[in-house]
Amino acid sequence: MEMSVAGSSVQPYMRLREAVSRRDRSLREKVVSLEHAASLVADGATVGIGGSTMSRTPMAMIWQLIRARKKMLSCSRSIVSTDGDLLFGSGIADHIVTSWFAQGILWGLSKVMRHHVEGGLARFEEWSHMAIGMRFRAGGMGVPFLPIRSMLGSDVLRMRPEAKQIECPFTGEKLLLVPALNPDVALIHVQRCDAYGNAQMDGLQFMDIDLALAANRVILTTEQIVSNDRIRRTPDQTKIPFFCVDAVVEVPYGSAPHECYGLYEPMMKHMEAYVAQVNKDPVGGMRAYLDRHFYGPASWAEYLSLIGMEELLEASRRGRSIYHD
Amino acid sequence: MEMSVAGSSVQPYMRLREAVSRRDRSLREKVVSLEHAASLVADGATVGIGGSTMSRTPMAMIWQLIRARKKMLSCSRSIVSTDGDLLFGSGIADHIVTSWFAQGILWGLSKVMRHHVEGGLARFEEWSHMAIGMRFRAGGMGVPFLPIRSMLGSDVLRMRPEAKQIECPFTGEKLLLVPALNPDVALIHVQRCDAYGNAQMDGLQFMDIDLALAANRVILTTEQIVSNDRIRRTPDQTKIPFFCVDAVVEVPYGSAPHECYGLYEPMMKHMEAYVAQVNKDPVGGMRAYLDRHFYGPASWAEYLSLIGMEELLEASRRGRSIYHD
Amino acid sequence: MTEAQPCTAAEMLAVLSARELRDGQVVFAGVGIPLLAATLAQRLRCPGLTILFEGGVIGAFVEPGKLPPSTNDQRCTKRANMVLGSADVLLLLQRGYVDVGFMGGAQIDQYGNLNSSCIGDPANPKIRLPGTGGGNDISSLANMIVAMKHEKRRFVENVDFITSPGFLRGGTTRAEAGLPAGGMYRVITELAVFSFDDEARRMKILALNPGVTREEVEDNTGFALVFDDTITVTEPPTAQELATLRMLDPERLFIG
Amino acid sequence: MTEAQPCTAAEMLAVLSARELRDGQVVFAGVGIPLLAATLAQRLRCPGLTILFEGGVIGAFVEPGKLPPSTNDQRCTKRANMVLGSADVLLLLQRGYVDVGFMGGAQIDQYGNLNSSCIGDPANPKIRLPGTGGGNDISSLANMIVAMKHEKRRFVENVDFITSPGFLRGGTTRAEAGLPAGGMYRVITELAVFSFDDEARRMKILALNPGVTREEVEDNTGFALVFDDTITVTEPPTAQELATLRMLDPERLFIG
Repeated sequence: MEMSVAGSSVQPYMRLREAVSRRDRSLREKVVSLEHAASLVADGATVGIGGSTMSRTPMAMIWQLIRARKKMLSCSRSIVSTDGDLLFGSGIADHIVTSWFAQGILWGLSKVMRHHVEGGLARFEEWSHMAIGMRFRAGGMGVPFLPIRSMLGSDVLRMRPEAKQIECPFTGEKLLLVPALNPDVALIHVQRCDAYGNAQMDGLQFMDIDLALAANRVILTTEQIVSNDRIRRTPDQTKIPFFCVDAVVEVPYGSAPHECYGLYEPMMKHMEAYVAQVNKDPVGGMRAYLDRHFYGPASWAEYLSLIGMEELLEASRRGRSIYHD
Repeated sequence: MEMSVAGSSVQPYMRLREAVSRRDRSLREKVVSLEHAASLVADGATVGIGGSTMSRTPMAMIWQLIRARKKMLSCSRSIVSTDGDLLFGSGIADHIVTSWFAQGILWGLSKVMRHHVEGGLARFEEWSHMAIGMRFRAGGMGVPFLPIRSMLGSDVLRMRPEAKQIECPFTGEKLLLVPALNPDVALIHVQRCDAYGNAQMDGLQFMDIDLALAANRVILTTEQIVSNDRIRRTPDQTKIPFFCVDAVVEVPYGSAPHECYGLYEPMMKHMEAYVAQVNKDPVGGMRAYLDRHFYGPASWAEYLSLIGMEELLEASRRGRSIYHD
Repeated sequence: MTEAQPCTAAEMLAVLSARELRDGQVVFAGVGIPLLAATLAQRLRCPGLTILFEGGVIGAFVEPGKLPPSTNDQRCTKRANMVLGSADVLLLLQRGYVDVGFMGGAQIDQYGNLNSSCIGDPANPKIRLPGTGGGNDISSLANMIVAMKHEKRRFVENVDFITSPGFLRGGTTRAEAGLPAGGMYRVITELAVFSFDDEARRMKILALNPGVTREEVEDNTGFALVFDDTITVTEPPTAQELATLRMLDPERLFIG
Repeated sequence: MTEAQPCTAAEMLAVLSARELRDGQVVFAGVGIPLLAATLAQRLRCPGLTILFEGGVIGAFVEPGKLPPSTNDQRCTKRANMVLGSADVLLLLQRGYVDVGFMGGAQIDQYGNLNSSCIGDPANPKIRLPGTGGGNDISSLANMIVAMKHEKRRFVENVDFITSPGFLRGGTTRAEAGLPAGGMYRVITELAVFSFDDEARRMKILALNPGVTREEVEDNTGFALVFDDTITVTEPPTAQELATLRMLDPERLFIG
């Protein structure tokens, strides 16, 4: 508990301001490789992960962090899917802050999560979904907390001394103050952005806008890098401003085998094979999966070809159908 | 001051919940006339006004409220322009909550505002721009306050006992808690919505999304009513959900002589003539303006024709140019 | 349950829950049975029913055979009226715009508290479950319908862990904890339909499902149930209800 | 100011303020001189300068002859990188993403406090001014450049009303009031360029404009100014600076 209190402790305002002022927020090109981007994530860092469940997961970045053998990361995400399995199973993270953690509703419990949490190898810090959202939002607003009306009276709150119950100074009502969450680094995958990091997201936004504003460093992966003119033609589709972004990596199918809105749906054959393999043997099955799909491939393209052309085509057909009627 | 405290007092949560539960939030057509919509605004009501300065002002609705000779309205808006003059000058409002109140930067002080405020005929309750935004946002979130880091140390705060300074329970820092603002009714003008009230806004959003969620009743005026299918084709352009909306009125050029993003810019000849007339004689000039443009016309179309076809065409040409390169 | 229309327990849950919804309601639904039931209601009786998903969707229309694998997938947005952030859609619950929260449950107690976090000591759990997701927020802020399998190990006197609050310890404890709004409205199982009494806030039987006896319900429940003197028997699923349901889930992903 | 290049006071303000900006900075600008000066800097030396408007705009490029009448007009969004809510763009200041806040002023005091609310007793003002707008937020949260006309009635010992905080009562009073970040960086007038000393936080002359004497500045200032032993003289506006400025505001809406 003490560690997790530390992990969620609110950063003093001037420390946050100094961290921002140290970043180069000028309008500059910041396109880098996955390898370089991974070097921006220090061992022991707190890492905010964009997307939710199987959607717009920054899988390529996670893939690279695992290949780079990072250590003791503390990760936060609205809802965690197989990305959580991989973070624990690879040993790069020993702490995940989220509201829900399994592979997906279809598959019941994650044996990988259970193995690590029940065995005391790693911690699953649970907050309500809205609380996670308000913690990122407070972080993005530059305030130390936001008030909410959920979690009260529950054991979810009893396990979270980091949150504070108060009596409202205006109404006398009971309220919960949830602490700001300002991760050291955020990993966010988007449909498109320019070389400066002006990012446009289509469809579901999840908590990515608040997360990008909250983090002390943002690594964007994008399906495609587009021109700044393309961005300026539709400024109200821009959801993350360039000056919050520290690195941009172009990674087609960067969420595979998860989905990216309007481009591809989850690659379900691969997901089902994965789930069967790791839930049958959370240790050996996971090791084999990581060896084959994470450590083995020479490149992201090779990783994708292991998922298979047929799956990519089918997922793309489904993904694009969202716009086709 | 006591009155203004009352005006800004935070509503207890269960009263807010009961007000929402009394509204018919079902998916139903709610298209009405300007006259009917005006009947939904009671004398003495607190009225939140959408748009900002000369942009997406719900002018047609204000026009109708003035024609209906409403009384003692207390209005709030991010930034107030000639709409504030008209609300005070017509006598329908005696209290305006905003961060800035003049006709426009180009024209210096509003003699109409000065006449009413310096003469003690009406009150101009000043908050910082961000504070107004956070007050609407708190109201829209269903919480009694939000914390901010501005207004502190200033005389703007000294005049606002409704806000509370606290020591942060997490960091010990000084913070200001601004009280939720939940107007009895919000008036918002949009580019398009469907008959249910699903509203899409292009370009600048100002504080309209928070305002719509915060208000206990929402009256939408729209340049055009579109089909629900049209809305469902671009759901991520929908900014206000139908169940927040109580009435929909189709009013082309509903912000004239102010602008509506992407459709028309402000009608500057008319604005300049107006400003010259009312600043020369805040009482007689205003009375003459109201008689000619507000009480006189038999219809909104007649009001527009007094502004003049040439002005409308020129404003439209400029307005649409935003998309033309 | 060998009625005129044979059906699975999941189908029974979906049909009976769908009947609890009214046209024009704004319903915050989870995937699985809740989404199926809400969509069934939409197709049969409630064209004006609005479904919200925690992924950030208002007014979804699920297409037959294209059920989303989670509430965060793009399929949830197909023909939706509005897409918004996850935190923002949850805040609509807090502001009071949602009529009904509708979810499944793993473990429930006599006061309608739900556990989806852990079995055993939370500090050192025997089984770590997936957690609350939006469940805690929904049940803290809205009137709830819960659809779940009826087993003794799932219907316990007190849940090991209160993930999603029902009436907490009964009586006025929920409001006193800072949750004055919402609360458990219905619990639907393959055996019966339950509500909660007004005073003690304990679970009580409203209606038995066709062919189910009081004893059968009691044998499968880990606490003493409240019985009204007026207990009805639910109407069995109709051919139309089942046909529509099966059309929506042709691969039987959720209806078993 | 009869230099090689004759210009108006407003032009002098715009040119000198523009010189205070650096390429790559994120600048929160008001309309009028601040917007003109920021755009001038963008055209001449700082192509990577990013302008924010309180209407909800990031990265605007103002077109010559199409100056927006306010920061809330659609013209502000032309070729912008991003459009967002007004509260959200102001929150960027609070989070610390903005390098410089840049505005005009009606009345300023020795500690850089600005008044745009009222002349006389606030409860019963002799003149009610338009109010803060975003001014209070910007000056509470960012490092400030203020461009304003230099008149004795505008440069007063203590403003009638602190609308936008400078260093409040000097020394550490700003931080003690809950404003640890930001503060006055430069004040630019047609007579001189000012900063604030590090201890007392009182206004001090950095440089005199061409042809302006200390006495002239003192005669037009309602409080005792701090004079460094090293006071420079500003470079007069160049032909290129004035030509670009006049190209941007051909109707001379803001440059007088």
